[in-house]
Amino acid sequence: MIEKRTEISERRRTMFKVKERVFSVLVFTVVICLCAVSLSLGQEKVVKIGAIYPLTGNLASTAMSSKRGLELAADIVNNYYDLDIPFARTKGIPGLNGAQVKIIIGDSRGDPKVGMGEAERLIKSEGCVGLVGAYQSSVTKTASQVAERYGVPFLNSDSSSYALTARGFKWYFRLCPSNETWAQNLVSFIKQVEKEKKATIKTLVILHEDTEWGASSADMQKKYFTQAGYKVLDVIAYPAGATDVNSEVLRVMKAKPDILVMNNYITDGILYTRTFKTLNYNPQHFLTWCGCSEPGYIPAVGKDGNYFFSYSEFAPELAQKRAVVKQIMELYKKKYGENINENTVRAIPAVLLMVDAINRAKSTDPAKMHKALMETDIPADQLISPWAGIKFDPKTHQNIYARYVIVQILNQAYKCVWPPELASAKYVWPWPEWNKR
Amino acid sequence: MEQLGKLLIQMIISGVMMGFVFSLIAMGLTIIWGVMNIINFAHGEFLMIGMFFSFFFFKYVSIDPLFSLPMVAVLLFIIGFITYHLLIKKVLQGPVLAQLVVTFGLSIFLVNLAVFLWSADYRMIENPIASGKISLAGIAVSIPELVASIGSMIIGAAVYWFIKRTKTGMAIQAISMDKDAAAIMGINTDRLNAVSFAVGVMCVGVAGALLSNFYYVFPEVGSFFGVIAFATVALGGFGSIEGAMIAGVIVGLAEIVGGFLLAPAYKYAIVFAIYLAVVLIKPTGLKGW
Amino acid sequence: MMLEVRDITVDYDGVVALEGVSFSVERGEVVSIIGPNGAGKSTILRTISGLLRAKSGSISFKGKEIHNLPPYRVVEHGIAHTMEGRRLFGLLSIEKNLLLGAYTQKNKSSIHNKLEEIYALFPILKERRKQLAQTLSGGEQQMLAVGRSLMAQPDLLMLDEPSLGLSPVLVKKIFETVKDINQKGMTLLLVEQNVREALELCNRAYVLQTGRIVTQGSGKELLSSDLIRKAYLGI
Amino acid sequence: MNIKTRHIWLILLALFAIVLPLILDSPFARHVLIVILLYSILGEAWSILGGYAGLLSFGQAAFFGIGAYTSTFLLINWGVSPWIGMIVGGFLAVLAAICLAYPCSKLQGHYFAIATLAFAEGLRIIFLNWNAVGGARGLDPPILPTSLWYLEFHESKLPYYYLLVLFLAVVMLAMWKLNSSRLGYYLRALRESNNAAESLGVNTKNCKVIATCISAFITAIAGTFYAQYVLYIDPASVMQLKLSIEIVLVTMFGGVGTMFGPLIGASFLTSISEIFRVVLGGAGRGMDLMIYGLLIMLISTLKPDGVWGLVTERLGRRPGKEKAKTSGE
Repeated sequence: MIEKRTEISERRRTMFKVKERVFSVLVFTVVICLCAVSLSLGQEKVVKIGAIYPLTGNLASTAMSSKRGLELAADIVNNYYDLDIPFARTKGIPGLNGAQVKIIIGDSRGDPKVGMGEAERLIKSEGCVGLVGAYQSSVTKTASQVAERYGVPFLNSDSSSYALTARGFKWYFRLCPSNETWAQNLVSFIKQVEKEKKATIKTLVILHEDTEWGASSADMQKKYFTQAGYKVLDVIAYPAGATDVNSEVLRVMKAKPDILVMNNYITDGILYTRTFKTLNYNPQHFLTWCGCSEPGYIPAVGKDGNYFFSYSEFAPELAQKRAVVKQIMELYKKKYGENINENTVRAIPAVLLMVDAINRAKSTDPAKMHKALMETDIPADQLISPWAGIKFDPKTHQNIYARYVIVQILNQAYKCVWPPELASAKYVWPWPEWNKR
Repeated sequence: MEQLGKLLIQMIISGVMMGFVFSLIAMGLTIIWGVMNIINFAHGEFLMIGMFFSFFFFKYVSIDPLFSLPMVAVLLFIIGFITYHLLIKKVLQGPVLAQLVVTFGLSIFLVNLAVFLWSADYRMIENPIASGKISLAGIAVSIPELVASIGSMIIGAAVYWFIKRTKTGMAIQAISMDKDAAAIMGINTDRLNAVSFAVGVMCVGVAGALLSNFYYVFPEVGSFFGVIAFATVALGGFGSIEGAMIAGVIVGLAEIVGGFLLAPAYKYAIVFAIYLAVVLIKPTGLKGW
Repeated sequence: MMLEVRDITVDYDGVVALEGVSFSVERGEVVSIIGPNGAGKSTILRTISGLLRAKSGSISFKGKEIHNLPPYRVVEHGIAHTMEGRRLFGLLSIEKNLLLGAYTQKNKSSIHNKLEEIYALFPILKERRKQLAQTLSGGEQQMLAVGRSLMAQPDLLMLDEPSLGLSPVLVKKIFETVKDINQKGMTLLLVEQNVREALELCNRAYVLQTGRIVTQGSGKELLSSDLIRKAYLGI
Repeated sequence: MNIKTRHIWLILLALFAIVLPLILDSPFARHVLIVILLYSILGEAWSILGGYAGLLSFGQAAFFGIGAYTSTFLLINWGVSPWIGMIVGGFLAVLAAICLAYPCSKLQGHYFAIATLAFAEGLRIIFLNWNAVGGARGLDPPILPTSLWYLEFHESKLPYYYLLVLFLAVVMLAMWKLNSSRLGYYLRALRESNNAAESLGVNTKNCKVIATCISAFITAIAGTFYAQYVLYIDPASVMQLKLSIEIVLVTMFGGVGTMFGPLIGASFLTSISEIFRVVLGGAGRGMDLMIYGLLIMLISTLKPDGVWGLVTERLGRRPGKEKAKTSGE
């Protein structure tokens, strides 16, 4: 009996030894792999800009558009292009002896934790002098924290959560407007409609997807519409990517608002459009954010997409006023075989501004770049976005000239209807009823 | 009051229609579970493949989803058959956990294979034959949804008939009740496992093809339907075809009516709550054993 | 020689269940395998029917090697196996259970005849043929299990503990049925813990202990052997 | 081989753990190590349920989320140290575990699995719409000066790493103790067969509840670590079904019911996933995850006992009795 027991424990011990050995071998392999990865990314004599985007998952297509924008911008800086835009007619960054720009892409998978790791990698392992990205506000939050910690500028041109600039970070700069701006823009637009169309608009319902973006946007809309004297009848959250939106639409119908303000993504946007049509829901009008302006929306719904109001950060109308916009649109089409979209347009200024800051600072020293960024004052005519320029608020680092344009889908094309100076079409108000089209 | 009554009828109709589609998805899953005792985590991905096939038939060969349905069904059947032989068979004798891992792996693989081959774009079939709506006394029914629910009902009934009335179906039932006893009846369990897996995959693929008439197609579309399908199958009772059918309708109704009455944000929470409530009273779901 | 098992060794996950077991069954015989719980009796039957694979040794049936065949092929050779605990398809009707027994049979009229034959043997089954198998009582379930095996029209019927969990009256009845089936020409391999009845019924018997055959002989010889009397009959 | 050699191995392992981040001095590598440790801890906690008691939980994210939310909420609103928040969160998670496990203890196999999934998804939806805890907006723990008391370290990742190593060591020690304890024995009996365990006089219900509670407690503490490390939480990142599934995957990949399984699984899967992501992810074509999925399928079909089994077999050893019960008889 005793013998047997020793035998067992002996075996157990051998097992244990084997386990240990195996374990160390495994961890060692992991270590080697990790080292190999960090070594393979050796130093080159170029200025590296890190970009974090959700390249896997639901948003991969969107992120690909952004990625192309970054590459296009880098290409414009690095090579000679006859474009009326800074850094196009020079090769490289003039203020830094013509140094080349290289974009290093990191995939966040839409996960804040991964985005954080990517920021670490891009800054410390890759030696990026600044970061751009990261699309989702949640990832931008964690990634910009890393940039803040290492004292590296983070230029954000595609996250709209108002909470981002409220943090008062030193190294975080937002070029694009926030969802607070959008709410303000919407209110001004509605005021204008009331005046121009003699419409009586009193009540609204806000519909939003249950994501950080949806919820915080709804907060802002509720705040600004209430401030402006409108009555918010209901704020309805719904699960993003729902299989069916009947209950949401029926609830809206029950509340009977004058206008419906929607915050949704393209997938739900398509579903909503169809459900509105099926249930023949006709308020005075629909104001949407994102859902109707993603590139896939119009092809998916066809004529049913007509008359929806949507936001945009890109107004093709600008092409008539600024030659460079048209040139870039053509350049992009030639290079990638598709039309430029707002995700691309948003990504370009982030890279150009980073380059501009380095150029003015004549260095990639973070402190000097920071100073340059704070002094930024780019006029509207140097931009391809409809913003009124780029200048950062000294405290929040929000671009005070950032704004959205409001578009309406007319004849299955986006037409800019607000702000008035960019408007290219007369908008249709009220909403033409589904069965009278 | 009349308004509310109308809304309720509207919701019940929409709920039941959606429910039939859920039923078909759940039926596929429950057959696979019943026969092989494995949860197929890649179930939603087969839905995605069905949708993509349907979309490609429309886009490149100009065959309407309604007419490509039989081809999609056959293709999915073949894919299911191959998947069984390449993967599922290999882990069937192994630990339960290996079976779960392998279907997780398959799910990750299929989603990203779709991204790799077809990109993560959202696609939609434009103007399929099944489009438009029928309105009657203020109640509106969308035709693609109606077609999907009728189609699901027909396919569901066919599969039900196959399982309950044919010799092969009876053998499949026998395997799901007692694998060894079925084997000594002379049933080739391996072959019928493959058939059941293929039928299960076919069911969900057909549901995908029907959904593609009104739902957008993208690589991750399956994950959402997949989770709902697990809850539906478990609610109906694992392995029970009748259970899956009933539970599908309950889920469809709960989602729409519950979502309306409580708050749309909670509509899937209601589905999960119903599941928990049911299994607390009857631990094997509505119709499980 | 109808069934010949030669020197088979079976293990479960490294634990030896059968070690060098050999025995044979002649056409028309009733052969019993008796032994205590866990001796490996069921394992023998499961190995013959292909549910388990022998590590070494061979099994031949009607002159053909069957030890490498999957269960469904074994059935086709003419071996039916009534497993311990009856293992009915509880949620199917009695008739469907019986029809599944004839799964390998192709001839519809012969299946029908066989079905009538089984109903004649167990009239209660005919009466309740639309009911679910799980609604039957223990004795009826055993009848159904035996009937289901007979549906395959086997040459050899293997019964695993047919009397388990039944009342003495039913046990007697089951053994009568078994005898009856045998008299109609069926060869039987019987595994039983009900040693006395099994030995009285069978032509020959093997005694299995911890995976080995310890003794064998005709039923009568064993009934009178000291070993059996002490160990199993408590005399 | 004697006790001494075993101790030497343990000491070597500890030394290795201490020295590792000093060799790998890039913050990204350390970040990956921290993620590995986090998943190892979560895997160990899952293992108590899935590996020992045979109760498959697909709802670990609920406990993780409760832990992360409780400490963060307390820190934001009342400046409570995450160390205290961690304990409070742990107990809240235990409470949730009791609410879940007590009524669900009679559920078998996959019914239990789906019940945990339903519970976690339901809870996620509630948090997503609960404005008091930020709803879908999530919570940002305040960024405070580096301090152990507030569990925030901005200058270096090493403190997080060493704290997690310590935490993992404690958890593993607890698992080892549990393994040889009466409860561990009961749980293993439970895994083999519910009925058998009951016939042995084991109060299966209590065992299941206790196992769930222990698992929930550890998972919730890990949640607090996550919140303080990442400094941003929202239901989409701390309560997502994907997280629950990753936890299961890590454990099963390493080998269920073994002490080092989760650690090996986490090391393997996380590093593979990260390497593929860094090398291939930039292309945006899903290639990284495709290969990752393929690899998971290959290993699980070729080596159903997990990487652990692969290695032990290579060394001429059976995986032993620790492996999960096979299906059927």
